[in-house]
Amino acid sequence: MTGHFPMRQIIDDHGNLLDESYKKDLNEELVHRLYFHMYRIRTFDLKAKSLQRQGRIGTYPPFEGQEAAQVGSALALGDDDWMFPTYRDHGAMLTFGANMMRTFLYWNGRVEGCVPPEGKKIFPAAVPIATQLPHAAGAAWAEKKKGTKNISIAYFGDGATSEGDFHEGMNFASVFQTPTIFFNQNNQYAISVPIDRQMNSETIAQKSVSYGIPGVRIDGNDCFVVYLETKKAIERARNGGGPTLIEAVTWRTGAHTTADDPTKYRNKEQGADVVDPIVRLERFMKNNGYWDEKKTNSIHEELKVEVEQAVEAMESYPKANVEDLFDHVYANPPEQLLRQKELYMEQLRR
Amino acid sequence: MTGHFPMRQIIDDHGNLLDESYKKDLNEELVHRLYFHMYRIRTFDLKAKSLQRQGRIGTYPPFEGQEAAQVGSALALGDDDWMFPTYRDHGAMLTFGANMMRTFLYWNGRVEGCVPPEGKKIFPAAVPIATQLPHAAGAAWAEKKKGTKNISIAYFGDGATSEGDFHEGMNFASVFQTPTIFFNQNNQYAISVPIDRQMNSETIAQKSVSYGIPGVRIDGNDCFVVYLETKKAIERARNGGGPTLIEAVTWRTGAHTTADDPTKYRNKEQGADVVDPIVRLERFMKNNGYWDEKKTNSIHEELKVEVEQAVEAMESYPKANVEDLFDHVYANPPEQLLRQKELYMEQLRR
Amino acid sequence: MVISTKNLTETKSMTVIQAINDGMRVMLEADNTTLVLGEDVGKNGGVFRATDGLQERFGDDRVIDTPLSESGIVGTSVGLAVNGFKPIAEMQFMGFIYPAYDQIMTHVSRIRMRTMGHFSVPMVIRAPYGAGVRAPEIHSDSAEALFTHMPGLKVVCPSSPFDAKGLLIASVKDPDPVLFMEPMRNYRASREEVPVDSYSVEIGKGKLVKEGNDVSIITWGAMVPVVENAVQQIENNGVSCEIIDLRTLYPLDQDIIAQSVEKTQRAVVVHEAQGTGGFGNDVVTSINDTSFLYLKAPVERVTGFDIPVPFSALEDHYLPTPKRVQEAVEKAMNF
Amino acid sequence: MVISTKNLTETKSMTVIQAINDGMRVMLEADNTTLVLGEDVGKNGGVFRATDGLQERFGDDRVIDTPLSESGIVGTSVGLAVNGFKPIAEMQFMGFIYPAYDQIMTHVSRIRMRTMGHFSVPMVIRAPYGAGVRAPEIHSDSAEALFTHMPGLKVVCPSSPFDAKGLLIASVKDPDPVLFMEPMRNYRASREEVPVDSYSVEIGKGKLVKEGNDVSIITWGAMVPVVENAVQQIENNGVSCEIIDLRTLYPLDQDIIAQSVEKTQRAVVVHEAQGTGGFGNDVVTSINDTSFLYLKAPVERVTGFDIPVPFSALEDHYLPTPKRVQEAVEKAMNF
Ligand SMILES: Cc1ncc(C[n+]2csc(CCOP(=O)(O)OP(=O)(O)O)c2C)c(N)n1
Ligand SMILES: Cc1ncc(C[n+]2csc(CCOP(=O)(O)OP(=O)(O)O)c2C)c(N)n1
Ligand SMILES: [Mg+2]
Ligand SMILES: [Mg+2]
Repeated sequence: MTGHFPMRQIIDDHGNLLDESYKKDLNEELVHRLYFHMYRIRTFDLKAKSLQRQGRIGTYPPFEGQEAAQVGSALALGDDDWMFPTYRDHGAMLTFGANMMRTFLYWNGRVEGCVPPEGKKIFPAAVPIATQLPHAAGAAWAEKKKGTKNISIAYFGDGATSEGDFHEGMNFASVFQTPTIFFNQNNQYAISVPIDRQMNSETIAQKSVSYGIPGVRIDGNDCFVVYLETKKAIERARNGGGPTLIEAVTWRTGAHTTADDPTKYRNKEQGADVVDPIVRLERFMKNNGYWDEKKTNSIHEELKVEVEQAVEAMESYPKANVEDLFDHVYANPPEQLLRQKELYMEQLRR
Repeated sequence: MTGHFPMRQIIDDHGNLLDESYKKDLNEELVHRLYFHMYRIRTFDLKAKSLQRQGRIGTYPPFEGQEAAQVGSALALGDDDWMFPTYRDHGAMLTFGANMMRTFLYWNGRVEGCVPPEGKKIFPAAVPIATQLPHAAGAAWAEKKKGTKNISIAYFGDGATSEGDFHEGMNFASVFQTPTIFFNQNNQYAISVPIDRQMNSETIAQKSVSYGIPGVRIDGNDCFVVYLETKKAIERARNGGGPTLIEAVTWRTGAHTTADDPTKYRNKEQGADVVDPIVRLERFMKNNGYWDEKKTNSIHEELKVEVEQAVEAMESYPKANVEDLFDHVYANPPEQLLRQKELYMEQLRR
Repeated sequence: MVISTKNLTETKSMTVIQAINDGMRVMLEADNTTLVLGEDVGKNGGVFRATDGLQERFGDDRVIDTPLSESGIVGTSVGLAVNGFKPIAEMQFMGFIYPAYDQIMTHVSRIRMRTMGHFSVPMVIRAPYGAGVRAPEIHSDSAEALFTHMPGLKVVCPSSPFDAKGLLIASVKDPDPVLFMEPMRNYRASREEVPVDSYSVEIGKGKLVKEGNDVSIITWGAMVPVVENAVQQIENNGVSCEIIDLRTLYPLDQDIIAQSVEKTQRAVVVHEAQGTGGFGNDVVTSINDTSFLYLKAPVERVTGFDIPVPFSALEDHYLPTPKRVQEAVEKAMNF
Repeated sequence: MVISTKNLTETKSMTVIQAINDGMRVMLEADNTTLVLGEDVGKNGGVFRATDGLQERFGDDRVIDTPLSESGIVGTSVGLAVNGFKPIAEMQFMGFIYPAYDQIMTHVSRIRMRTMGHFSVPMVIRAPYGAGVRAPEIHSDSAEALFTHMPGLKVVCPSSPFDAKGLLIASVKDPDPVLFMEPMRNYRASREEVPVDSYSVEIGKGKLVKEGNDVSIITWGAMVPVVENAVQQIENNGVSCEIIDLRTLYPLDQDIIAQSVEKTQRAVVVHEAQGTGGFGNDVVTSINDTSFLYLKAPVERVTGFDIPVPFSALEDHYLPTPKRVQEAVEKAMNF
């Protein structure tokens, strides 16, 4: 079946344009936006890893290596669209408008980290694998019912395709032709399990055949193809063309989480040939006259400051409030719960 | 995708052989075996419906119209293979060696109806939709681990393809290349829900693409293609070729169950053009010199007697034993359960 | 407590199933964000006819036949609910809610908490439950205890037509998700005058079905008529019984239980789910917590046995019967 | 009771997780129908290293990395078990068992009953559970009450290395399916001398952890050390506590509870799951049933609050603490 789902690319590992016909789509503004956001979330990611090592946040799942996939797709969204991410998609969330301070809070075990900025339709990261796919179908279905042109995007990994909810969510979306983008980041591992143990199909894109919907396999480390193909699928969805499954082939550079030791299950050689998506974009920029060393340095500086400030804000954020535990379970907490709260707050004061 | 999964047929509605090359496979013994079993389970089915109307058994889901699919597939099995049926597959079960008296017992609300004859690997009919697919994958996996050539077959309906367990079972079977036949009876309805509301894919067979396994779409009312294609898939499975998805397109002639009223959701015209699979076989037999009126009548007579005797045996079967409720939940019932039993048995005696 | 701003004097005689249908009708009319979805709820009107006529009346974009996919139904309802709709999702039988358990446990019940109220997913999950109707295996489960142990969800279980409609409307209006359990056995067992207009029965309040002095019998759903039946026998023997229909299991009306038990000083809890792990244990604990010193005898429980709900030939032996209730009352009285 | 035919004098110091690993090692060695399967259990040796080294030793057809698919893992285990194998299936965290709930509820626990013993599916489902280890959301659930309410299944929950290995071996040998809950918090918290050979700790028997006279504290799993800690404080105040570690939740050792409570006449139940619908209510009911007249005070419960297990910054406020146990004991004593 790979024959039907060849991997689409726009630039190669050396940053060379593979198809001149795309040139018109790659304007300077886009190139710089992609670069800015990829570098931004990289800066965030590296900082988060370092904070974890210092014990300043909890276990953290780095997305290093997946920046093109996350930024390219998130930038293709419109302001009123919905995002349903996983725990590894804070890059996409930040790009779409999540608050960085709150993102750090999240990884410090704070529920406040799940609250998006007012008006931003970003669902909390799904922890139980694949459960967000039906949500994305439902939210998009609601948009369709309301007669808007808004769409939803669900992020999920290669491992997620094995869960029942992947299937049920895709099926609902296809039956009701909801404007949903199922954006798969095939980083080739689910913790320690490689994709050939996860599935017997050669591609994830071909799973679209089950639902009679378009499926496309793209180089997830090529930010241009990610952006343009996501955009194309979104346009189709906005115009009543229903859902699309996008398989963005990428690579998890590091560990599954900071608690994971990948040397247990993969060799040093594995992934050695993968070119960092940011490096690839840099090469393209250099090849095509988009590179401005000075400007780049000042962006790096700016981003460093932003991230440091977010960390500071996170660390000076008010302490977690015990009462919150009881106050948000129901709109109006039942009496028996209020009694528990009261007794416990009293006890804490003793 | 239907292009990839055209519906295979060997005989047409008029019982004409569509492809002479199959002629060699259709020997007299096979033709008569198919006829015998199809007529046998039809006799059973009609009787069951009539018993239900008389209040002599409970709610019953007729399989009328699906005899070719059930018999053709079940006859392709070997004695040591495993069967994982649904509530509508008592035709397949009977053909594979289930006891008819016990089958009636089952529909009379008796747990005894789930117990297969010693040595017959027939699992109880799965009531929760699609849950038996992972079982079939597991049992076949066990056979593979033991190094036998035995396979398993799972029966399921078109509606079942929407459940997560369909997907998870297929995926496991494909990853571990278990010798499992996923035999779908696409009778085009799940209770009242037509297949085009169940899924957006044109065929069920194409769902095999998700798992990188062979898929085939066949005319489920053509007993020959059912038998031969199932046989082919079984041979492949026995020889290490892994699982196959078979979509047998058929038609549920009657109601979903005796409690269902199909006039609520389908027109009289729907299905009017479907030729009864037994009639189709009869036509073939007549066209090809296999028809012997006298012999046929005596088979009909014999089957009527068999069914009547099974009903009689069911109705004179010992009354359900209350103690059984407590005795089979655990190999060694825990004390607290024994106490419940004791108290209740005492109370019954009061 | 009954809350209504409308005319409640115009009534119609309804069964439980008609009252439920009417509750959905009222809410589909009142608010066009209300949706009904599930397997066979549309064209077919539901396997019990609970949604009969609703699709014809409100269209197939509001009363929706879905694929056979419980996790999909509940999971997409999460998306619909967070985006402004009010789904009333049907599980065809409570025994088929288990594939959706993950969605209910990890999302439906937790989204408000997870986002500190920024997102919420008000929805109603309807589930016909219980044994005694000669249904096939699995169709007869009574799984309330799997949901009362799930903070963020409310669990409602009416027994009568009036309560069924009023509680269903209250559930649809509730800002939080509600599991709405429907006792199949009561669907057509009796009729009651039910207001034609909209009204709510308050969630979280039990009902004193019958006053009495000697023993409190606490029950809900399909067991209410069984208890009523038993009480007729028992009172012939001169024991005065108070009957409480809890109507809501979470939040539990601890006050109505305490008040009754403190008066009668004896209690019997009756439910059809298995005793071990059953919600009856919560009632026992509630009495232990509130009314320990009043008790003259241990709280008795009459429940399903610790066995799977049996195949129909023996299901009556699983279910609490008037006789078992009677003997439990005797035991409590003679302690 | 410990059952063994072998030499138990050769021991090794082990943590709970090592003991569990060793229990699997012993059973993989003893019986080549034993399989270990789950997500990341093979090459990676499990996210907690529970299966460390087992794949290297026994091969990847016996220690098997599966797809990310809990219903698939349990569902195929049904097929493996009915066809002669003994699967030990791992759920990576108990909070991810919910997608497999349908398989466990409708098949694993019912197949023996459904076929009157013709088919059975002995298997062990291992599930690390509980809060207090700063895991992300959902990873910290303690869902025993969803499984004690499921006839056909046994529910085991050791707290110590010795019991962990012995109960795991007993679970693998059991002719019926067992849910084996592993308190993550105890995984590496302490060491104990554990026999290197095979031995069983009997399923269904609690353990008297500490004798005492004034109050019985009944608990299990990760709460055992919390209670022990609390008791040290409490006894400083002159109250003598008896501690019971239930070790098995179904079947429940009602005798050990009754004996203790009838001696001390006061009881406190401690568990970390939410109180409403929690298994603590079963313990309360058991005491109500067996020992009503002995009780000098209501049974106290110290449990998780009726809220979802919080995000890690506040999870310690959810969990029972020594202080909360202490205050409950005081309440029981001063009633
Ligand atoms: C239902 C469920 N089962 C198990 C887990 C534990 N778990 C967390 S991440 C993960 C692997 C996910 O792999 P993939 O979908 O490829 O995403 P990736 O982590 O590679 O981004 C597993 C098994 C979970 N979170 N949810
Ligand atoms: C998990 C689950 N959900 C719902 C049901 C109720 N139900 C019984 S049969 C059926 C339709 C099944 O359709 P299909 O799979 O096409 O099989 P068919 O009945 O046509 O043979 C439904 C919804 C069930 N048995 N199990
Ligand atoms: Mg991955
Ligand atoms: Mg069908």
